[in-house]
Amino acid sequence: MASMRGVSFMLEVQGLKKTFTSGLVSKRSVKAVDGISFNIADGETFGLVGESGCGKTTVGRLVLRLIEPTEGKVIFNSIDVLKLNKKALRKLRPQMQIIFQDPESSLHPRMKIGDIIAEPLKLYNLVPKANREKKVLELIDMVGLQPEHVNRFPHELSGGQSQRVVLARVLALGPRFIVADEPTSSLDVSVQAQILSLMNTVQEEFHFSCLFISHDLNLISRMTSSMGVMYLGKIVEAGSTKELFEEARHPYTRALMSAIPIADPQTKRKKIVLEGEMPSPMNPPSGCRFHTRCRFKEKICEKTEPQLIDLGEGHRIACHLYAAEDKRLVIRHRVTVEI
Amino acid sequence: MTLAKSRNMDEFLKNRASVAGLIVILMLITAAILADFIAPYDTDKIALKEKLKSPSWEHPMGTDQLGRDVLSRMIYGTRTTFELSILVVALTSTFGVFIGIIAGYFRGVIDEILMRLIDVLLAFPSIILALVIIGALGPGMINTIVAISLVGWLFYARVARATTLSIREKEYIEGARAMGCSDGYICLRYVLPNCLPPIIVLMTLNLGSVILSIAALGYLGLGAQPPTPEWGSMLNEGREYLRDCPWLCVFPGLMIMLAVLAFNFIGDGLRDAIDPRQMVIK
Amino acid sequence: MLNNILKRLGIFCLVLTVSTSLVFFMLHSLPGENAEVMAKYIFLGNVELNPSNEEVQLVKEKFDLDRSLLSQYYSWATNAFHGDLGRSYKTNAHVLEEILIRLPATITLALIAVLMSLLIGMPLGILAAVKQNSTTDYLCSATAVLGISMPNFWLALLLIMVFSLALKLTPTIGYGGPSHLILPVVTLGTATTAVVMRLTRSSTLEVMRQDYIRTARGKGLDHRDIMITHSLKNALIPIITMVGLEFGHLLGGAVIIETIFAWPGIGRLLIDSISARDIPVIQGTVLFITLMYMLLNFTIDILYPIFDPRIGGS
Amino acid sequence: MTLLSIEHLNSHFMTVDGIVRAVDDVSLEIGENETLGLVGESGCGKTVLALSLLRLLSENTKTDGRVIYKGRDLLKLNEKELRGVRGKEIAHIFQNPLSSLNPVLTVGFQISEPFLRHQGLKKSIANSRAVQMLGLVRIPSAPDRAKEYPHEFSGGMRQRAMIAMGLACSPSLIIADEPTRGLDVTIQAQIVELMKDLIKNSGASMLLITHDLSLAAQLCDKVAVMYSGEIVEYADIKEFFKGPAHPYARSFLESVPSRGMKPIRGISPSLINPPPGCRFHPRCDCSMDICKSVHPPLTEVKDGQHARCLLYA
Repeated sequence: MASMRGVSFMLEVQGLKKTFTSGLVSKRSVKAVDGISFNIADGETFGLVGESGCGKTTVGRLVLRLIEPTEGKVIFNSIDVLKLNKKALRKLRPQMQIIFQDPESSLHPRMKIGDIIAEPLKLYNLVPKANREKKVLELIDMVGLQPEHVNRFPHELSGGQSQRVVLARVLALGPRFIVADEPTSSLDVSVQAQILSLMNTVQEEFHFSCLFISHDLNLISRMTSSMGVMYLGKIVEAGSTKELFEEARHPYTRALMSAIPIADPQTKRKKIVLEGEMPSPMNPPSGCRFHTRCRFKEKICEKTEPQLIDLGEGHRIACHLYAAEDKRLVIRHRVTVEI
Repeated sequence: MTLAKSRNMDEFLKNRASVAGLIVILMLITAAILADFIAPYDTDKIALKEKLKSPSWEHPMGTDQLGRDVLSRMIYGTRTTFELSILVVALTSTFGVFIGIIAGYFRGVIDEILMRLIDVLLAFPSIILALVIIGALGPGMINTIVAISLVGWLFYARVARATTLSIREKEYIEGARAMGCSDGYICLRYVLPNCLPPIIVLMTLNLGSVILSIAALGYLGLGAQPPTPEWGSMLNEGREYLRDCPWLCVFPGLMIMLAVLAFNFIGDGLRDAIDPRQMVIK
Repeated sequence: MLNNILKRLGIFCLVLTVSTSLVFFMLHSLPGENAEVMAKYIFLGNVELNPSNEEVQLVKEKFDLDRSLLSQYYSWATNAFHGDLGRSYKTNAHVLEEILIRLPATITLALIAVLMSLLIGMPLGILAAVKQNSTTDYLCSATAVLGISMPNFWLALLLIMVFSLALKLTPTIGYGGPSHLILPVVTLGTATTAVVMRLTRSSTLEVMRQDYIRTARGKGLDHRDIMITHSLKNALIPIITMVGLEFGHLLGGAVIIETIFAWPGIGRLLIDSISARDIPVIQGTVLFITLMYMLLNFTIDILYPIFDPRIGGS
Repeated sequence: MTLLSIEHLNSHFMTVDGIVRAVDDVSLEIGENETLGLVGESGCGKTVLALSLLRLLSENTKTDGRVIYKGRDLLKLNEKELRGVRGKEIAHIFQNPLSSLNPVLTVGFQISEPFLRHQGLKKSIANSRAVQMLGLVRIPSAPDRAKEYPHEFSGGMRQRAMIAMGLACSPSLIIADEPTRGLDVTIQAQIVELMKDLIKNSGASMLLITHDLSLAAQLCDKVAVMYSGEIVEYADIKEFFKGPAHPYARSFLESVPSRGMKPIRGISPSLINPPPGCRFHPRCDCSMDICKSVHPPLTEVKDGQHARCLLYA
């Protein structure tokens, strides 16, 4: 299904699952990611949003096979990533890269910035030795650092600068797809704005696809064209970012949207404050995983797990309120929300 | 070389005790190397006429029960002790760090085996295990090395493993994997250099305790055998004359303490100089 | 909780089995020599003389030394489990009895030394931490390094030289009244005291830097309350762990010190048996030393959650 | 009525690299029943400012100036008098509850301590008061929860426990340092609602330290923006969000994702060696030649809105 609506996908993820097991005698298992599917078009940025512990970070690692998935399919540029052997995977690696949350621990503390950026060039012999220094300086300039940074060590840089170095090194490999895992969550807002606008610029220039993982809906709305909302290892709602922000359907998405902090005291908004906290993924609720905090909970929610259904235009939702055959519930929900 | 390293160096050099320790160790090593030139007498020269002389200009540390010059034997003893202890530490640290990094990085069976081995072997006081090994193999210098090394590498393996475990969670390791670096490359270029600071501290402190162990075995008559000059066995020989010739016991013990003290001071200084957050010892 | 104890008990048994077998195999790894030593004792009663081949062969048959090591170990272990550790090659006495006679002497020595190190080391460590960077602090720290670096056998000789031979304040060696205890305990406890002091100092300093101490100050608590309720309990956690490990060093030290002071404990028994190659005694003594060390650490592990609620709660 | 007034407060401390001027000549006022937001990015000195009010900084920090609370200068009180103020008159809710709660003491006991210390209650009574407090911050089954240790609490609950501890003795001023940092949005929303209610009901004043302008927007009456150890803007919350006067405050607001996410170029200056003149001038779009040499004073721009900028001088 490489092209459903004539769009060619850079990345297709189908039914991705990861179960972590621990303990030798009494095995405990956690379904960190439980059957996730999404597609990312060429050059597009897909956002994955959810609260801590929902499994969004794991998804990023699974897609790149930094963690081995338990089940599922990851097709990158028509290559089935999970079927590759070690050697073939290594060959593919430069095309799929990742940017991490914590810039401070993303850089080898005993290597100079210049060497860090040159390492991928050396590793894959992407640039002849004579031109390497030039290429490094080019990359450094591109991410907005100064040539004198080449001889610095990571601990001499600020968080924002470190994240620029990470970006330069990733770009050195010329990737087609980048996972950005909360790339700015440890930075100040003004620096966050710097890094994200830099990412937008280089994405235009290098034309890569991006999986943008964040807990911050404000960023998702600015950075992505389509998005998925995760709760306890599952996608509960997905679709184009615009549509989800205009008309979120799932009660969880709605609550998340209403909790978006707005930097303006004048804007008064009806807030849906969710009660309780996310249950432990070790012991997830039966049926719909959100039912313990949901205001529209029905009997069915406690027993049966809702399937992800398509509401049209790629807007997918997993909620019994929207079970296709039961229009009555849909209407009832709308009414409740409007009040 | 770098800002971080030079600042660590400054920090270390500011610590007067550590610098003193370093000087003492350098002096002892020089003495060990140049023993042939410095030592005033032949260590094995028995002169019964001269026996049990108290310290004098001729024999600054006196003579022993066979009339041998204590100072000369002390100098050659330095050589014995340093040869043995450096050999032990070199062997154990290399092997231990290797195993520790492999276990910590790959986890799995190797790690499980290492952990159980640590459980078992460190369930004895290490000197007891060394005694048992010597009990099996018989006394002697080689057996002393074997006995101490057989347990000693575990300390390095434990520290290397713990450090590796914390390093492998760092995002730069994941980044290297995402870049397509092989595991061997990552262990060598990424894990090892970041493992080294605590290992170097451990090596320094360990040199002190190895010297103590060697001396203890020597003292018990299980280590270096006479007539080889060795501090511990010299103490053992001098013990009988404790009442009348205390210098036979005072000087060798003083030397052992001085060497161990120096290594401890250097180790403490290094530990303080290196960012304490990187330390995983204890 | 119970689960945790059972798990620890399992590990305890496993480690005990593996460690005793390890020692067993190590001691029996030279089977010919072993039989030879026994033959020396049995037929000649003297280690200096060499037994004939027939005599060695006879010993091998009598003691089943030709069997595989594994089956030899199995019979040793089953016997040991039933309280029979065999007989000494040298004296033919029951090993268990030999050990049990000597055990109280070693335990007395070790326990008093631990107690001494805690009673002296902890207050001094806290004092050094509270007066950080003062002369007191430097003095304490320097003494501590000295204590750690001092070879205990040398310290023993020095103490004998000064207090017994020169000042004649204490008996030189031997076992008897409390006065006999002084020198061995001091020798044995010095290093541990130094270690306890250093650790108390560093862990107290570490705790005082923590955010929750600031919270306590922010609540308006005074220094005394902060020290007693908020910092001491946290500072104790690493010290408790360390005491368990340090007990091993102490037992090791006891081996040497008992030899010097002619203290009739199992440490001295071990050294004697090693030089006599009296294997059943070596094996038995090591078993007991390991057992003591492991029991103490086992107890500490079990009691740990009392001090640190974060461990073993769920 | 002014409850607390900070006058020319300085907090400096020595490091290997030099003197860090974390708080540099700061003057602020907090009225009764008022919530003042102190906002700024990391390293601007806002936390140091908060800690210096109750003198909770380490000993190598030099603090001078005046902190007048109900007619008394807190910086001149002796230890004993100060302990009477801490936790009773002025409570400090520290950031990062996980490290700010003692791991080996039960949450209930830690909340009961202010009662024991300041009201001299008996242990059992203090304990039941602590349980009440936990109920007040909406922790379900509070009597059982009080017996648990901090590590058994979730992040949101630990934050609630910190709030309960702060409110224990009904203080007249609460200093809350980043009370929502590190929490998920849905939990943040819960905490914000809780704090709104509690502040309203208790009638206490609050000094809210945060990096998050939207949090200030929800909770504060007035806002002060801190940059490089100085207050650069001080205004009524509504006026501020209508249009900050100081270029930094404006850029800071515009860099917030919901407000345009416009980056500010350059990096924050070090507190050891700040730029001469106006500290923001190297990054400022409106900078003039005079900004490089003249240090601007805090001047009133319009009704109650103050800015430290030469544009208004």
